[in-house]
Amino acid sequence: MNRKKLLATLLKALLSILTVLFFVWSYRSGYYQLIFDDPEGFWFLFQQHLKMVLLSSSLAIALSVPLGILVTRPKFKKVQWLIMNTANLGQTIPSLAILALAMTWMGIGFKPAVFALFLYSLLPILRNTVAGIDSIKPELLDAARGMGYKPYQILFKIELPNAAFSIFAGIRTAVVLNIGTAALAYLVGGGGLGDWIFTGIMMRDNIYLLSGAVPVTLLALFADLTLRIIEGFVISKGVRQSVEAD
Amino acid sequence: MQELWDYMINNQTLIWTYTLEHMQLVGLSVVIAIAIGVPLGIYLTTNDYLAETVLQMANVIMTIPSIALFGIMIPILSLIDQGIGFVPAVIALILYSQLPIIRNTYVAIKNVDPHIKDAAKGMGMNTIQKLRKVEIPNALPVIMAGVRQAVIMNIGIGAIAAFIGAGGLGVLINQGIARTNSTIVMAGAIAISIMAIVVDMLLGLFQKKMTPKGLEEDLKS
Amino acid sequence: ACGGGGSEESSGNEGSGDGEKKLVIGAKNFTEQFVLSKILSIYLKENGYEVEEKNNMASQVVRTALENQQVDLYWEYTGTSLVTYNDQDPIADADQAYEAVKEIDKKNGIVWLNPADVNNTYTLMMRQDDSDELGIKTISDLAEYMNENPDELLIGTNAEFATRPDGIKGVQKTYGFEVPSSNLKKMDSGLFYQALRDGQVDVATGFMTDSRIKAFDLVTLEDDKNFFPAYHAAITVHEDSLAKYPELEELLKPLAENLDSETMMDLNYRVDIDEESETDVARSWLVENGLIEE
Amino acid sequence: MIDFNHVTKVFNDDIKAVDDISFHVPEGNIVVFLGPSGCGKTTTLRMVNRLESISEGTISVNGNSVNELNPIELRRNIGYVIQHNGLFPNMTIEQNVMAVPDLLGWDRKKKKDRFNYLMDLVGLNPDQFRKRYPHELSGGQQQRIGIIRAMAADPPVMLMDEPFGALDPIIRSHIQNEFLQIQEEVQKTILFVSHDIDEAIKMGDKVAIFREGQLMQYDAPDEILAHPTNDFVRKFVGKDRALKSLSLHHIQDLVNEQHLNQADETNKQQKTVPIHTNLKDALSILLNQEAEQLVVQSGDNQIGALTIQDIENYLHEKIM
Amino acid sequence: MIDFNHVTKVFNDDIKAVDDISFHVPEGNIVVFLGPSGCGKTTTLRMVNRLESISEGTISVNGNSVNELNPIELRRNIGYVIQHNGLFPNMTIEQNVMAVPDLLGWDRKKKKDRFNYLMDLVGLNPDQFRKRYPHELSGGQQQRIGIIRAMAADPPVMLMDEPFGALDPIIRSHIQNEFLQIQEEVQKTILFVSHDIDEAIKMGDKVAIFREGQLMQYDAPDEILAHPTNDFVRKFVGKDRALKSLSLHHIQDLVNEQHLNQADETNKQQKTVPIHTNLKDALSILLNQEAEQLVVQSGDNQIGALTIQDIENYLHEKIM
Ligand SMILES: Nc1ncnc2c1ncn2[C@@H]1O[C@H](COP(=O)(O)OP(=O)(O)OP(=O)(O)O)[C@@H](O)[C@H]1O
Ligand SMILES: Nc1ncnc2c1ncn2[C@@H]1O[C@H](COP(=O)(O)OP(=O)(O)OP(=O)(O)O)[C@@H](O)[C@H]1O
Ligand SMILES: C[N+](C)(C)CC(=O)O
Ligand SMILES: [Mg+2]
Ligand SMILES: [Mg+2]
Repeated sequence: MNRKKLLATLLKALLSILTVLFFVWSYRSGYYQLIFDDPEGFWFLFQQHLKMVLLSSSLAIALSVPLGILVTRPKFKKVQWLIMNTANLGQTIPSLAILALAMTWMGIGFKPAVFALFLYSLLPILRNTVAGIDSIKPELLDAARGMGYKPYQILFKIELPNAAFSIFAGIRTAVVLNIGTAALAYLVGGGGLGDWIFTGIMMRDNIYLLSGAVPVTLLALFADLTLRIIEGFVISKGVRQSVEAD
Repeated sequence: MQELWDYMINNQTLIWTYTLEHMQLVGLSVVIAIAIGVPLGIYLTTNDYLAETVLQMANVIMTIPSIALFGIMIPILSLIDQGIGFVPAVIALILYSQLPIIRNTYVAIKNVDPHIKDAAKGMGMNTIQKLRKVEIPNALPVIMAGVRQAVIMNIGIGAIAAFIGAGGLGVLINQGIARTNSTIVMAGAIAISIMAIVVDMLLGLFQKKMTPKGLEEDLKS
Repeated sequence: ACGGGGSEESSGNEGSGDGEKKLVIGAKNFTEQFVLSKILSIYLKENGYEVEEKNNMASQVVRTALENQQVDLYWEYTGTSLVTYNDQDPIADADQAYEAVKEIDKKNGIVWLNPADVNNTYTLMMRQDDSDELGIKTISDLAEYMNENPDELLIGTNAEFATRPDGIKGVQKTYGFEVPSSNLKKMDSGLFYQALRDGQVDVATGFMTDSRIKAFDLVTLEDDKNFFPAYHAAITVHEDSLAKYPELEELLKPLAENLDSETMMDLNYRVDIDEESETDVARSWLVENGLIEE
Repeated sequence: MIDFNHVTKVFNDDIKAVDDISFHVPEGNIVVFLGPSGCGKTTTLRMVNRLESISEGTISVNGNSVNELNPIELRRNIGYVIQHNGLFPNMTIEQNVMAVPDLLGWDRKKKKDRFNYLMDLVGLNPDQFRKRYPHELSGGQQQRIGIIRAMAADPPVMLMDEPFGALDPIIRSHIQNEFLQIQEEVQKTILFVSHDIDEAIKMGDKVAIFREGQLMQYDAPDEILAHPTNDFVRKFVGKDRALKSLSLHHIQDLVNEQHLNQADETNKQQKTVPIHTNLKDALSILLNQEAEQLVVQSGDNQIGALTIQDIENYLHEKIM
Repeated sequence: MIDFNHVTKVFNDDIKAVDDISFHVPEGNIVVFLGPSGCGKTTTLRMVNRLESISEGTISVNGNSVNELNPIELRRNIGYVIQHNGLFPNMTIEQNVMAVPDLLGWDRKKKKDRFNYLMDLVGLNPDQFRKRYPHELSGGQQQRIGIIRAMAADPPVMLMDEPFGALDPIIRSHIQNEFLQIQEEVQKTILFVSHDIDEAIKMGDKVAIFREGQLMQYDAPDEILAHPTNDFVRKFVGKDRALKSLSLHHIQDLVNEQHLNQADETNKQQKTVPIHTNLKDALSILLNQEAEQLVVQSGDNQIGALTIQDIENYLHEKIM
């Protein structure tokens, strides 16, 4: 029992040390120098990145959650099959390809990048919304109906709160993916921190590389963490689960 | 559409070469990822503390944007002269595969009905027999689902590996972008998507074949 | 090199008793490089080599791959190596530049084969009407205009040009102007021709032999202070690979001999504008020049 | 209170789940629907609050046909308890219990008082459980919450579909007793589905026995035990129906009907029992060799001695 | 056969799940562990095949302390049936049943014969079920498979933890009977966990009643019903223990002890019953008003008439 705990603690310690070592090494090597040398440049790219992510994610949430709700209504059960399969198929198209296609269609710049990110975020949210609502035990809905809940009350008081965990997981996945994919926006002239990452790769310049890659990674981790914290407030304690497999 | 078709016909060999490169990349990394992730996932079921740590770690890796991970690995792997190309790409894909594979293995084995495990132990199976005859077969559908998820994800991320010189179908997309030629972009996107869909289907069939008949009921639900 | 990624495998054919000759060819990530590497690979294959192609790399990336033998040979430009890899001052004269870089790279274990008369230098481009309207014909004109209207013109470029010493920084220093970072639109190499044509940027980096300059009716600004060095194309080989296949030097000579800027632009045109596949273009050029059989 | 009038339910045009059923449920009664799986108990129940539509016939509550009432209104006035309790996992215990009052727009104070009252009724500490979530409660506790949730807005009618089905026998019997006590107090009209004959006898003022959608017998439990109308019912209630029916009668009932002998003071094999002891227990005690005769006590008076013979006579004359 | 010698089990240094228990299980007996939830029944059972370690004391099987045996060997020689049957969903019925023989490396022919024999034993067609999977069987069928799986390698000892817990009362009683018949034939030594007093009485040669880890009473069922050693046992077996004990005796037993009157031929309220009818059923029939006396039939002979008075006498003289 205690040996197992020890092993876990050791691993945690090792990982923390490695992480610290990485940061010390990269910092000492001056790999973040660019951020200090060109703070405006950094801020400019960072803002671009954030704008892309926020805009595309909010649009995606605003579209896919209602759509998910719609297709789980009994009337649309048949459409649901179609939409979910299309969504699953869409999920196989790599983010890079969506970005490229958006560019050939909309030209270069911010717009195609946001559009591609938006498209790419739709699917996880839609899928999780549908799965979350569908997995609610039918007897709960039966109980609610039997107690005189009106359909919209069932939706807002029973279905959404109980599916919230799943929906939020979808949003988290989408936002995190989004932050990573936004780093590709450089390719189509969309800007963002991908600019420095690609410069770093192309010039084999670790300063550009890490000054771009590390902030993007931290941004993703931070977004994930923030959303988890928000989740803690928004989602009822009664429906939170620990480990989920899908 | 006609243009696209013509392009694909005219460049069959090229597309095929890139496809093979792509499959090599994804295939090798997934095989290695399974070899690491499944035993690790199984081991973790015996140590919950470690499981928590490892799953958290895998979770963190998943949040690292792929191009950033490629980027971070370049200076590190450059220390052994392997900063670009196949090696960093494979390592990144292995890392990304760990979460779905470890998590699904762990959860699947954990979720095997405790009564069944108890019965196996009570009839005198040793740990290995219990794993081989009872736990793994019953966990297989979920483990395979994790592998499938990893493969599909890696096919997508593999496209980005083209930027660190790992080749693959990402080159086609990148060339399409560079030439603002939607035909080439589409050819690349379609080739990757078809690959993902076909691989997904094959893995689905494989999963079905590997699933013990007695579990088919569960699979449907 | 692809399969195992090890440098031994890529260049190492020692001990292969069947006498198979293997080479890994690298290429950068723009059309001309795809065409050139195709020419090289088809030609080598016809001459009995087994060839593996690794393309789509940035300059610095493919160069590093050559240095640590993940790649055996690829087409490079004299100025690029001189200025970017070796931190030398630009040399405008083609022959001098070639001799200089050949000498310097020898120390790096890299051999320059005979150069082609293809000078793919960087340039700055504008739309014809803008150029006329604003009266900008040379980079000096541009510098002057930029100094007067710092926030007006959007400049399209790629990550490389934005960072290389022979890129935008050097231009700014030489000509004495400053582009605010918000006006510098960076994008994938090759996108900027279309971006410029479509008015999404006002000035863009160009590669002189790129066919789209002509096709899109773009104006190249004169490098009146001779900032850009000569960028003559030549095959660079790792010395170990050449030691293994010393015949390469002679074998590959005709390739460079038969190429010039005009031809190169034409080949690029066929790929980028006529949308022929680079394989077809390369093969037909080799056939036309009698370097391979039909 | 509730009237079923030639009620029929056909699913998908061919499955006759309920077949021409008519009966009357008096106010304040518990009527248990009993029968094998698939015989139509649940369907019959769910037609009352219109969770299923009625194919033919009418059901009326308080003289009003349910088909003419607004279904939402109707449901808010009928408590509904389903098997596995169906508590909402996202809501706290208090929110669950107060779900219907919430819909009805009760004010905070009224809701709180009601919650406290109901929790007391089932012996749970309101403050201790108020903020907990269903998954933090044991099965028996969840079941209690399910029941008081249905009672929250004090509906005159309650529908309960195997409310105790998921519980183990000991807890089950405990909750049954508790529920009967509550019912003494609240006097609801209750339709109660069960497939357990013992539960039906214990809980029901009347029992409706179903078979393949048809109503076989509708009677008070002792009537059903004493006079099963047909072989199906006879088999369903079991061989020991006489013993079962004894548990429905008390010594008081027997005393009302027949004269007891004086207690034989010399007999040492005797025991004193109160007059409200039920006859099954009395018989058991007699058989247990704890006594050859039972001295029956009513208040402070000994009113006579009870023997097995007396019980047998009573059973044969009055019950069966 | 199995000896418990001052056995104690402590979990996590402070929960005493089993507290200094000693008793002897004779070969060929069924011993039922009975008691409320959490009293230590399962823990006691699982120490026998070392699924739980023994904190103090010893358990020996056939004179050998289990702690000195290899646990894998030990388990293969002890059949183990758990609640919910624990069939392996990934294996066919045949693979499930032959799991232990498989581990023991039996050859194909021997396994097949054994499978056929065991399936016949529980009245299932071997060929029809061989290739099916557990989920394709009904609950009762699954339970049967669970039992013969434990018997597969013909272990002398079997441990059964609430093997019929999940079944509904009717199927349950059916399988109990079937199992008793099988036991007649195979004569295993069986430890059987139950929390149902009726099941314990029916199945057990002996019953061990537990309370909070302690053994309250260990006796034959009728002894326990007749002479509960303390109030806990008395309460646990219930008020109607006399009625229960009647089910353990047959008219035959009564006839062996006391003389029956001749049947009164003129009485029309009579019914003929076979001599192996148990006394509880006999009493029920009498109480059901189906007859005032029962004519007892043995083979072709009527050997007399049985009345409630006879049963009462027998109960008081011989049982209680
Ligand atoms: N929605 C439905 N569609 C079709 N048939 C149905 C539906 N609901 C119930 N039935 C059928 O109607 C019959 C009666 O079902 P019902 O649920 O009322 O039985 P029950 O007596 O409650 O059984 P149980 O004790 O198993 O709950 C069954 O044959 C059932 O299959
Ligand atoms: N692994 C364990 N760790 C800690 N305590 C345990 C463990 N297993 C059982 N216990 C405790 O030991 C006591 C006896 O448990 P056991 O399972 O033997 O009871 P039981 O009589 O079988 O109950 P039931 O009828 O509910 O199955 C209980 O208090 C239980 O909580
Ligand atoms: C050929 N240029 C100099 C334009 C770019 C290069 O070095 O790749
Ligand atoms: Mg029902
Ligand atoms: Mg137990």
